[in-house]
Amino acid sequence: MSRLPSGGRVDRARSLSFRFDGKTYRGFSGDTLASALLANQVRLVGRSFKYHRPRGILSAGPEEPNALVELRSGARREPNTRATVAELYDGLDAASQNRWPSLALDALSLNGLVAPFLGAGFYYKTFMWPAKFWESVYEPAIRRAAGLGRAAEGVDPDHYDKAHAFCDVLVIGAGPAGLMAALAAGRAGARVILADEDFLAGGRLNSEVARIGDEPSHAFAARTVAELASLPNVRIMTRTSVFGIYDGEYGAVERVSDHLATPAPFQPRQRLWKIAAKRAILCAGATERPIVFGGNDRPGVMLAGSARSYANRYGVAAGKSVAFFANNDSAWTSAFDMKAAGVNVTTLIDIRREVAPALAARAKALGIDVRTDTQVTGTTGQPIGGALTGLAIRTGGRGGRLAADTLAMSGGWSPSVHLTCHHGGKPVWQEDIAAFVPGRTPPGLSVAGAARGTYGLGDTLAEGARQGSEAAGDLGFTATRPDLPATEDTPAGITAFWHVQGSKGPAFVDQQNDVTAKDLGIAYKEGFRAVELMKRYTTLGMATDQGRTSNVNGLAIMAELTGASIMETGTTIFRPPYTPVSLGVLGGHHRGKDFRPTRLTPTHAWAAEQGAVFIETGPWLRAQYFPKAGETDWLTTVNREVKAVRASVGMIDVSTFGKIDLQGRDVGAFLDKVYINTFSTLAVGKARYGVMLREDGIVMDDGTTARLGPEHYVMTTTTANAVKVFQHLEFCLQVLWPELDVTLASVSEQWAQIAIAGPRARDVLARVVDTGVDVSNEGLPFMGAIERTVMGGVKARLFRLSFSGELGYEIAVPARHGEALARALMTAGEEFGITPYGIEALGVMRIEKGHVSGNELSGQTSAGDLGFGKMASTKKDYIGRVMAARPGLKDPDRPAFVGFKPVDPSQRLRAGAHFLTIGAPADMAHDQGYMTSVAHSPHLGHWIGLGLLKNGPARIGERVRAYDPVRGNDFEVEVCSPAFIDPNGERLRG
Amino acid sequence: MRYSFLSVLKNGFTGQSGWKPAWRDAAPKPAYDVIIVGGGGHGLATAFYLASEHGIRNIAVLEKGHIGSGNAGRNTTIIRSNYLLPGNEPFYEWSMKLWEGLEQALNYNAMVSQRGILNLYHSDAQRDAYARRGNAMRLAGADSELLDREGVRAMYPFLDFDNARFPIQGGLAQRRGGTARHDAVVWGYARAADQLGVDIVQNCEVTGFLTEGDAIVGVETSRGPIRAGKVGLAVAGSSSRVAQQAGLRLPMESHVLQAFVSEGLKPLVDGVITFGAGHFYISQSDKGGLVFGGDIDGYNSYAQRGNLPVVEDVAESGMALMPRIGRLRLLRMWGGIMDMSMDGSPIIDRTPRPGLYLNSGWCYGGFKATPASGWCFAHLLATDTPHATGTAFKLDRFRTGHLIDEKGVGAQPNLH
Amino acid sequence: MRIPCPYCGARDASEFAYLGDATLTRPDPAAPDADEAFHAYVYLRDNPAGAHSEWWYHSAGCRRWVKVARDTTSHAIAGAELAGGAR
Amino acid sequence: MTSALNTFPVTQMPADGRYGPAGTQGVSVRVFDPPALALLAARRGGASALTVAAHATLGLALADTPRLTRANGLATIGAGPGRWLVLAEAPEDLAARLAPLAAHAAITEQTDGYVGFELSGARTRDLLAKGVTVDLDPAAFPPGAAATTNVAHINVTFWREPGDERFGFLVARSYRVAFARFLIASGAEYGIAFAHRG
Ligand SMILES: Cc1cc2nc3c(=O)[nH]c(=O)nc-3n(C[C@H](O)[C@H](O)[C@H](O)COP(=O)(O)OP(=O)(O)OC[C@H]3O[C@@H](n4cnc5c(N)ncnc54)[C@H](O)[C@@H]3O)c2cc1C
Ligand SMILES: NC(=O)c1ccc[n+]([C@@H]2O[C@H](COP(=O)([O-])OP(=O)(O)OC[C@H]3O[C@@H](n4cnc5c(N)ncnc54)[C@H](O)[C@@H]3O)[C@@H](O)[C@H]2O)c1
Ligand SMILES: Cc1cc2nc3c(=O)[nH]c(=O)nc-3n(C[C@H](O)[C@H](O)[C@H](O)COP(=O)(O)O)c2cc1C
Ligand SMILES: [Zn+2]
Repeated sequence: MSRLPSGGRVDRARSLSFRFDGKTYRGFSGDTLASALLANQVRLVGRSFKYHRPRGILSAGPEEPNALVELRSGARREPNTRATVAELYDGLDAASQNRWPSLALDALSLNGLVAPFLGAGFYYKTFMWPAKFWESVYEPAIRRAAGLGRAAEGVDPDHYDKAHAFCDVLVIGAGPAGLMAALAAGRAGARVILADEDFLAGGRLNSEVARIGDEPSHAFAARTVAELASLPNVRIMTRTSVFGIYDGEYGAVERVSDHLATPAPFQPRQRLWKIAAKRAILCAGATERPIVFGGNDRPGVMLAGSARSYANRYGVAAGKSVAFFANNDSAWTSAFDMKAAGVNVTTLIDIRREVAPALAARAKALGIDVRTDTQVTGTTGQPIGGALTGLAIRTGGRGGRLAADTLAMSGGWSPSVHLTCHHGGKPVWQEDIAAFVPGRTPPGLSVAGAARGTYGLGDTLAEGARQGSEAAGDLGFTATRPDLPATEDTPAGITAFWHVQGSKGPAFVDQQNDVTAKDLGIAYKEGFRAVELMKRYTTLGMATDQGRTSNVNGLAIMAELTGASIMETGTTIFRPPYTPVSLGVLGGHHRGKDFRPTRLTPTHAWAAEQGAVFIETGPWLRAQYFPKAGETDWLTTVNREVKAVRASVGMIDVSTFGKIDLQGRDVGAFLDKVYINTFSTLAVGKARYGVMLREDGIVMDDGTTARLGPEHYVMTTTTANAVKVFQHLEFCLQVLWPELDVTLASVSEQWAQIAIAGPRARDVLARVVDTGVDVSNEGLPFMGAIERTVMGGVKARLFRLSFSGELGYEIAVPARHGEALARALMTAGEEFGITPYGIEALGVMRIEKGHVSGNELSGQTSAGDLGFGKMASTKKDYIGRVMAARPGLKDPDRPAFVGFKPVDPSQRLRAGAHFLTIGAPADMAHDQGYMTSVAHSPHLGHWIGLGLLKNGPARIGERVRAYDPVRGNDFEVEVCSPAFIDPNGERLRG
Repeated sequence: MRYSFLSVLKNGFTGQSGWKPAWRDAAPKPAYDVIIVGGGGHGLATAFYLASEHGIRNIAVLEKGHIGSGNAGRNTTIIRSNYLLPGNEPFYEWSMKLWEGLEQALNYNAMVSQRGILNLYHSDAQRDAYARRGNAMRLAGADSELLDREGVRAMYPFLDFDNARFPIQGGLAQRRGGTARHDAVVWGYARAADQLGVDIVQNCEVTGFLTEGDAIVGVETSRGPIRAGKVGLAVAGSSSRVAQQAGLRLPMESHVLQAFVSEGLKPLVDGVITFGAGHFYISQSDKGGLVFGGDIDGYNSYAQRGNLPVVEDVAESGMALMPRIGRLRLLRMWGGIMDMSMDGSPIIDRTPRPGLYLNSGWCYGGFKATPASGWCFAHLLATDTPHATGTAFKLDRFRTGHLIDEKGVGAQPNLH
Repeated sequence: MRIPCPYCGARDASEFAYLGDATLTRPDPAAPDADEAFHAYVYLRDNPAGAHSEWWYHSAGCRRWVKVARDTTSHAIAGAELAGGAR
Repeated sequence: MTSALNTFPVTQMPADGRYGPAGTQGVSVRVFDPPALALLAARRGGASALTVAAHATLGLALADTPRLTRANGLATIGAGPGRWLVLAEAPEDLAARLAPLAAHAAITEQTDGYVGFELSGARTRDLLAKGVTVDLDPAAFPPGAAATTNVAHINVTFWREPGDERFGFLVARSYRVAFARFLIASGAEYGIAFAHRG
């Protein structure tokens, strides 16, 4: 075992069982999968992306490029999970990925043998011959070999949430800087949210042994967290990654139950937080960099600070004999810490000729072999699995060898500036610490601690405290800075160093994507020298870790090649998310049936009782048709419904239309401006059909508008355009003509509206209106609109309108009474065999009647195209009038609205068929228009259609070809009037 | 240097030491016959076809950053010719044909991958609209297939067929559609143009125009003035800003469109799928990342980044369509600046300023147009007449009313 | 992006419908150059990179059109006012 | 999936009862039909005259902010500049009562346009945080504060009642089931009790 006998923030009393690649192991509560694997001496954990090289655990945090596993299984499988941040739970089951047949023996590791041919950009230069082999041979092979883990096998069974939070100060990161920032702001009374992605707050305080005041660092962290938790105005959110800074809000993901085998009942798996913070302080710490040298990717080569975390936080020795390779002081402190914790630290290799005497003395005292002015030039490993066994080194010009199963390396630290870049800020190179520090930060965000390049512990605490109190102070709170405890000084000397020249074997820069120093050389040679080009050509920094451990090394190596400075070379852009975020959480509970809310009509329950089949129409569910027992196909049902209406009477819920009440002195004048026809002259008690245009002259919507009183109109819009029209009218009133006295109120929800149609419609209506209400042809003439009562005192709006072409009425009652009205109409119409019908039958009848609808109001048609040219008033201005007069919209060759019937009446018409002149070739130049709507007309006994045909109205009687190759149809149709039934409207007026 | 099996082999043995820059990093000369402003796909393709098809070699492509740093380098790589209107469809089909021969024409593997595109429909009206489109495609010589629900299920059994808010009824498939590797398209055109003598000048921002009377005779740049016989703009999202330097106001707004890539995965999505009941389209790159996107953010922006509502909307749509992706992780999101025209269709035309030509208005759909856009723009620049497939893309169509409005939403760019 | 609605307070942009350039004025349809003027009004835009005055409709809130001063390069919002003044 | 949404269809209001893990109850929901509701919209230039008249004839204080005020059995909720929803505490002929204001305002019957939801309980704000994009901290949103906004793609008007964690919502009638689903999806974690006209 590599578990140290004592120490660490793990709970040794709580032992947990877990599986990796089918084998069972044990770890402790407080472990990550990675620490538990190391404790069990599992070193080979994964395979790299391109060459399938054996890989182990490089880090102890979110920067991990190598130790990616498939966590859980089946529908809960989570590919590419970093073992280094996966919290151990009892029963955890993980498997290695990107290998076949097994992790130790992976067939595609043979890729490594041909690696010399697979340098950066090789894809672009090859696989072109023969051309057709790309899709059939090369690409499938590449796709199979690429990728990493496998997606889950089924529908994600877990629940996700989204939530909003508001605070004065958001502190991102709960290391020493963040704790002090939160404390300062919290004590001042500001509303503080302290978020940390780790499950244990404290940051490096849990990984590094230092004294703060008179307690060890981890105890200081725990005590400070406890104080923060006791403040009612502070909210601590662990397991919460702030992943992005957007305009005015921070995106964060809380992993509510990822540390459990499955979420508790009704508990979400993860929660998306959208945090509106007046101020934010980024205390995200820093990430250690590897050094680039041959064979630096073997299992057993690790970041020094991570090896230190394993020792101090998890009580795990990363190896049995640990050597260090560094260019900076922090690695030395790591070595001392680990030695003190009981790890066998053998050697400290430093590229620097000299190090601080105190460090050298300390090393000597601890019995660590120090090799300054020395570089690691290569590694050796086990034949299977490749784990590290030894190092080749070079001191001055002399080579040598060392045995070690672990190499802890440190090339220095890179502040976690990611979030500061989300608004386009560019990091700035700071020479003394050899690192990029934040440049311009997003509004309201400041940075403290290692994230800002402040590496000393005391300085970090001070900086956090100062920024916390400043943020609170700026927001009007009286803040005093917390007392700062004394700390030991942490030395941070560094000599910039990136890669070992002339080392043996591939020297990896980006370990996950297998980008080597040599690949950067190719990119340089081929001219891909700008960092963004280098990134895209080599894929450096494009893996799941987004180059956390590789970007700086990569650009520094390119800078060396070009001779430019690192600052001139610059970085690639950090983009959200800071750490990968599941798609499930971004979707929340809006999936399946809850993807979008469902709107229900007032008569939904009644229709369901009647056996209606429902159909999604925009957000609504509407009754499509009402099958009766024995009816096996929808057409039979719809034919029956249509016939019943035309023969006697039927009813349909039309509540989904938009309904807008307009009141005021100027409503008439206003309607004249928005409709192409005139409404100011409409008599009280009457309705009129109107067409409105967009300002560009194209038809926007149609519908009837009725005048209920001298200053009161009610407009109906199509179901689809209800929102759009309302918004348009408000624009006209608020922006274009604010002088008009008109107020709008949407009454779409207030009124349930049911249409009854058919020769017996009046008889039915007469039975539901209250006594004394005259619905005779005189009392309620065609296009009449009156307010009366029905069903014994229920307020109602009665309209005599018809979409179906039959004698028809629409009855609006307050929505609560909608269902009662449906039932009352059914009872009243029983004698006449009243038939509920759905929107299919409605569609059939409007097509028989030649009314336009959504298919014709496509946003591409002008009033002229649809036959409304004559309706347009020439006596007034209205929206769209000027632009409708453009030649392109007046062109007589534009497809215009007509009807169609099949020459062979047994043919079924299809909407979407194009029209071709008979004998003309089937090509675009001869395209004459298309069929917009079709229906089977039970009245005529064959299919009929509406459509737009070039010069259509002049071609009535002519035959054209209805060309529909996508459905295998091609036959002749006859152009006819769109009014298939009752062209003179006798039924309507009857 | 030609790429061939042999050259790859040879470099494998020689430690990849023999490669030369894919294109020269040219310094600007004082004058050119033609200057193309904008080193995206369109600008580079224009230069290439001017050189290869029209024999004009004294050309510079001026790019303010590095080539491909604009939309060419940040799009979701979908190529297709499934357009509806006569002004568009033949042009996009011509583009498709050029894609099909691109690798051989450029001697560069741009990974044009015809794994198919499938647009899902969820209602009868949508089906009929797709039938109309599929038929239009056939009229233009393109391939299209109308699939029913079972046809879709056979292709992508893991879509939500059972519990969907807007059930999948079928789809319009174009098997010849697919993706191409966006950066490689840029690099391939650049390399091929460079080999024909075109100067590709990076870090050279056009800041104004040289004029003689009304005519444009060159450009001011961050690297000094450069004269030109003709100047062609192919600056995508920056069209208004550059045209404004010539005193032109365009029928254009710049909007941000976001795109997303997931962590790498073993093959899951073979072709391109678009959701018909929300804004979501997805494909999988050869590296394994799911590449997806949705609607534009919907407000004028030059910030090259977007906001969370669209991110959420895209994720909701993705989860509604393929509920097994819940545990996959989003790796990176970014934005591009779209040149949204007033009818959603492009402009390839002369401008009111003699000597100045315009190629813009590609909205979120110009990647697939890259070859044909370059071809037609080159034709216009070389001959002063529009190419046969691009005659409808006129700048004055807004004045005359000959609009090409595929979506039918009118003069509102954020809705196109 | 949070739009400071003068009536409702700051709300997410997704509660609003966007229309765009608020510096345009609907031309006089009776003017002799109405064709040209409408062409410019309906189609041509300054589309600036920087300060932009634009219409947003608070469709999910107070249903007022709000004129917002926003920078198109940073998305920073300098101010917002209701259309048409108080009613 | 452990989502509580699986227990009822998208086409029906959830049955009365508890949703969530046994033993906890963080939120209670009571669904009600508004006794009477109208929209009062000032006519062009008439807002101040309306405010004066409303005060004089009905004792109503029409706030020019999104607030709820109560007087004489009526509550008014600012819904926009010059626009108020007037909610009666008991069924009544609201139109008649508001008629004196007709010279200054358009009055539109809305009693049936909305369904009311009253939420209370210790976890109410935690639930609402999942949909409401407004800061509900008592300092920012005290009793009487109101807002019209979108919650989980659904438009709502809501306000805070005095006392602990109590909020009233008006939801368009056609969206009532969808809103109930949001409540249950978001509240089941804390335990949510659902009752009609309780
Ligand atoms: C997120 C996203 C997804 C997309 N998805 C698709 C898709 O799937 N399919 C599809 O067909 N299309 C898609 N597009 C659209 C497509 O990318 C663009 O329409 C197309 O790339 C635009 O042409 P371009 O390549 O020439 O533009 P760009 O690559 O933007 O080229 C314009 C160039 O001009 C340069 N420039 C600007 N101003 C100046 C100046 N003053 N001086 C010098 N140079 C200047 C810019 O730096 C830029 O490099 C998408 C776009 C985005 C942003
Ligand atoms: N000697 C050196 O060279 C050196 C270099 C670097 C750091 N250090 C030491 O490291 C410590 C730095 O303290 P600190 O407070 O700045 O950082 P820290 O590393 O201690 O804490 C950062 C915390 O932020 C969290 N975090 C990061 N990004 C996050 C995000 N987006 N969302 C949520 N949480 C996030 C991390 O989980 C971590 O807990 C000090 O102890 C310092 O001495 C030393
Ligand atoms: C098709 C496509 C695939 C991409 N795949 C990846 C990827 O696998 N990893 C990655 O980090 N970025 C990927 N990106 C995103 C780029 O890193 C980058 O964000 C994008 O090109 C925009 O550039 P910018 O972020 O530098 O502005 C991809 C982009 C595109 C267009
Ligand atoms: Zn508002």
